[in-house]
Amino acid sequence: MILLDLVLMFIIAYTFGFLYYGLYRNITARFQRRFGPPVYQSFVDSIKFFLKEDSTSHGWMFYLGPIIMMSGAVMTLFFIPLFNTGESFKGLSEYGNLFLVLYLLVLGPLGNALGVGVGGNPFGVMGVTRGLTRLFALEMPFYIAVIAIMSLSGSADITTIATEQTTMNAIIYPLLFIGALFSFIGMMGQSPFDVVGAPVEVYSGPASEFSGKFLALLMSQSAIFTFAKLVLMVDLFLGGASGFIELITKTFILFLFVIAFGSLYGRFKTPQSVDFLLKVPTIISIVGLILATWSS
Amino acid sequence: METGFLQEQRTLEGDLNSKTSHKNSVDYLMNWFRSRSIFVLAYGTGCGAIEMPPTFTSRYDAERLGIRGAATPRQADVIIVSGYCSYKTLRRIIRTYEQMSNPKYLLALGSCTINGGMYWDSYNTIKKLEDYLPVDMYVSGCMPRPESILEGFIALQKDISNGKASSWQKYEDNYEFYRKNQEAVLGKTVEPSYEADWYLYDGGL
Amino acid sequence: MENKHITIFHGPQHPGITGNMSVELDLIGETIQKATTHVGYLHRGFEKLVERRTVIQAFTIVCRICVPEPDPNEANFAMAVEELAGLEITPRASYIRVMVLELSRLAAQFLWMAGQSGSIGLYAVGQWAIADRDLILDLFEELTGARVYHMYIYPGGVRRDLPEGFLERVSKLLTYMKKRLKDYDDIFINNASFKNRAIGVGIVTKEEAINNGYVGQILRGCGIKADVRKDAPYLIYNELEFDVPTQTAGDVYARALVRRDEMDQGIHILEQVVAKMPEGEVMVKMPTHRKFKLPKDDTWVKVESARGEFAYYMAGDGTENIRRMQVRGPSLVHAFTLLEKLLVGAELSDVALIMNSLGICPPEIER
Amino acid sequence: MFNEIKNQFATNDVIIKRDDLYKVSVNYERVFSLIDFVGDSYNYKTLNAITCTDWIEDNHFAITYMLTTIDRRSTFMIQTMVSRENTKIKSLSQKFKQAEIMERDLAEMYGIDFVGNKNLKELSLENWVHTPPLRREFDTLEFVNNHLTFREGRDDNVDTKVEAKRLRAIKKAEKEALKKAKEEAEAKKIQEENQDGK
Repeated sequence: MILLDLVLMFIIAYTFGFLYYGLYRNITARFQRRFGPPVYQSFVDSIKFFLKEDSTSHGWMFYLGPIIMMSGAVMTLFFIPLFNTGESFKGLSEYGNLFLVLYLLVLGPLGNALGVGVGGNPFGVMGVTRGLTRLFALEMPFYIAVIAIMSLSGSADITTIATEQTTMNAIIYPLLFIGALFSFIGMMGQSPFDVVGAPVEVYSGPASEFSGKFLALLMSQSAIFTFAKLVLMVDLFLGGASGFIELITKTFILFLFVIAFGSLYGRFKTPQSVDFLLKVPTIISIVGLILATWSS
Repeated sequence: METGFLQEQRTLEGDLNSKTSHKNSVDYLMNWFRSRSIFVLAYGTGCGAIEMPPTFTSRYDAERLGIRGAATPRQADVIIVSGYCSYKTLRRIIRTYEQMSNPKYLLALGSCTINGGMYWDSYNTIKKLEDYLPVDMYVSGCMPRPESILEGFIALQKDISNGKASSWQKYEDNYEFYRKNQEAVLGKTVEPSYEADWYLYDGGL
Repeated sequence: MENKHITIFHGPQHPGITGNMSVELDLIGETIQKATTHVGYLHRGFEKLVERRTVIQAFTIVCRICVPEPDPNEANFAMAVEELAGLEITPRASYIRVMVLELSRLAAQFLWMAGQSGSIGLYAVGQWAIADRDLILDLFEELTGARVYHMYIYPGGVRRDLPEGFLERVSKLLTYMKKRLKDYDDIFINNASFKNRAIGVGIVTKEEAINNGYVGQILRGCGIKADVRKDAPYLIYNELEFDVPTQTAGDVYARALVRRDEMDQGIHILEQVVAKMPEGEVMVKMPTHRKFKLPKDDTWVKVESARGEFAYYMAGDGTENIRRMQVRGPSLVHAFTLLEKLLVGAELSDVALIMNSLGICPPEIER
Repeated sequence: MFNEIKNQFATNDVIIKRDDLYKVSVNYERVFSLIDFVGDSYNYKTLNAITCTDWIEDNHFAITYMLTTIDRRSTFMIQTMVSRENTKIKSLSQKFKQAEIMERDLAEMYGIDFVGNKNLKELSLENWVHTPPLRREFDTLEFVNNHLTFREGRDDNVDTKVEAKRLRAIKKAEKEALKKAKEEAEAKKIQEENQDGK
């Protein structure tokens, strides 16, 4: 039974991940005053890359990178329950708690670092260095906010946290939500924190050397990971979802917000974004933490 | 009946869908996916590059046909040789072309790639691109308008979905021929002289 | 230690490079230790080609020297030929030339805006700016028959008269542009993230700018009021009223502000030109329009392009051919002396920002 | 100013080309002191360009330095003639930083050696082994014909004047042939008529 659940979760995440990416491209296109690609375009792109031949080889370590990333994304997805009520689509969430998910969130970038390092592309290595530098700063406000939520709800279980919100955490603890949202924008690779794959600086960053099937794997990975992260944010701050429509609505609204923010701002430099993340959102998160503990 | 912009979009898409011949449905599907997703390498090799920004941005918006830019040769499907090639650029184009993964296509813009164009008596530009690299589609003009670049793309996409665009195969099969021509103008050092061996310093990473 | 250093080629195939050129960067981490510019990827040997062409044959190829903004080349070429051949153009031709030059400057500024905003990842501005530039190209197409290479400013005047109702369409476009530029201010020039990146980056000092022969926005960005249109007026610029915007900081942001103000000034000039456009012939009466014999003499003419002073040296030798034509584009010194200096100590993420702000355009460096 | 220059630098060749452009021709030995002189006394402090013209029939290069005042209102062209063979010129790169790149360009295109310029490597060309391209004796069309292949059907690789003459000759010949044929036909006709008449 659980196997069927997992397969279905994978399919849902895959479909909606790509759908969201397609919508992302379409919405930014409209913002940029143009027609934009069809909604299924991202999916077509990834399939096309699966159909390409691989002519380069940098040893098995190189190929391991995308695979570790993919498994990191899929594992993250499996440990996050899609709905907070009912029995289905819980995945493996009863076997692991929020701590495990937080660990899995960093597994992907680390795995990628291994592969890219072997590839020998200087821009790839630079992208990974940027990514890891930024990762540290991103985690800070996010961890503070998440740990605060955890201690306030008195549980590390995601389902419990999601169910126990009578009013959304985002409304009761707005500062924690804002702090976490800043790092979430970074996690989604949006401006102004999109230093990792900045094309005018480091080509496409870690993905510079990957082609064909491995690039396709990276694309699918990012689609699934995006969906998983959106669900996690909804579970933690927006009261989870009891049905399919609620889930889609909430994740999509969150996604739209991230896009809109990204379209309006230019890119920071790596030190600037680390500085910013360690100052503004971290302080917001800490203040939020203090206020929350004080008021409860 | 749709009018204005949407009508143009439908016409272009209809153009893409028309007349496909294929051996079997797997082949058909593969070619369909390949033709609907075109990643273009961001390398402006000559003056035709000035009409590429309009093609890819708001007004002409090539992305609606699945054509978008890619930053690195590893991820690109199409390299655009936009205009005349000086020897120095030709070296880089050859290097870049060989870095791309199959199947890859080459779109040549402007009359300079076809027969030398304005610079037919210039000592530093080649006159006929197809001697040095296999060309899938030529777009003539000096420089071609964004509309004609889009038309060229659609013709290329049609070729891809019919399985006709196979220049990379041609390049592999006739490598000796191309190499000979390249060496004839560029000398024995066809590839540019720099090597990315920085990571080998002090025993590597 | 050896392995701290990385030498990479930034370009020619790189999205962050302004055109087909490359910068060899010596990096420690992401900080640049040494930068070397490499050009020549676009070398066609124009200066050789014009030697074996007649004046009018050469006229058709000079506009290809600078791709984003071909008209200053045509104007320079025409002015040099007219000076050597002793021609005086009609007032209407003068006005039309100014209009074409200013429109092309405006188009080039939009192209710069797209590049500069793309260099910090503000892609929406780039998309808008290039689409708005296209509206100017539409006007060019109507006037000259071509979008990019116009071949319109003919030695002796302009190639043909304005189409009917053209001036109304120009002023309609100007009204639209004025409205539209406010949007760009909101999302780009006054955007906090652009200020964050641009202020204090790529600073040029006043003394250096004078000594090393920099031109255009680099001079004006550090407080020197230098503009060929004011200093050595050509065509009818001394009859027009306009301002030379300057800033004092000398950094990327100052240059952006100067360019932004220049767009306003350009619109102001165009409005005057549209209002004052005289009637009359557009071409000097010549026995034949296809044969010029240049005397054995030389001259040096310059025009203010969107990126600064654009100058031509031209020498005739008494035949129908040009003996020597030297192109001195604004980027020549900027791409080497200035860029190599500004990049030292900067970070990899600043390369595109600085290059776009200097407006480096490789085809005019190597011709 | 011009009198001063005429006296000090032994030249009579001072021309006012426009009200913002002056040109003076001096001997090679006096060029650099003249550049210093106009820079110090008359504010021509910015080197704008260096250019070279190949006068192959007189067997010399004309090197021209463009100097601009600080307010950029007037330009001074200082021209000097140097020999075409094994040209060696003192570099200005110590005085003007921008001269380095301008001299590098000329060195590549004309094969001139600028003594004192440390950075005279290739600029635009790569692995170029032939005559420096901007020298007059380098014929670009001949080079192209020897090194590159043209697409068939492109026939503008010919001298336009000769080609026009040839085409005109062909046209003329055709016309004459036509005329001749007509005349012959008429003559024949007349002959036939005459014969018929007989």
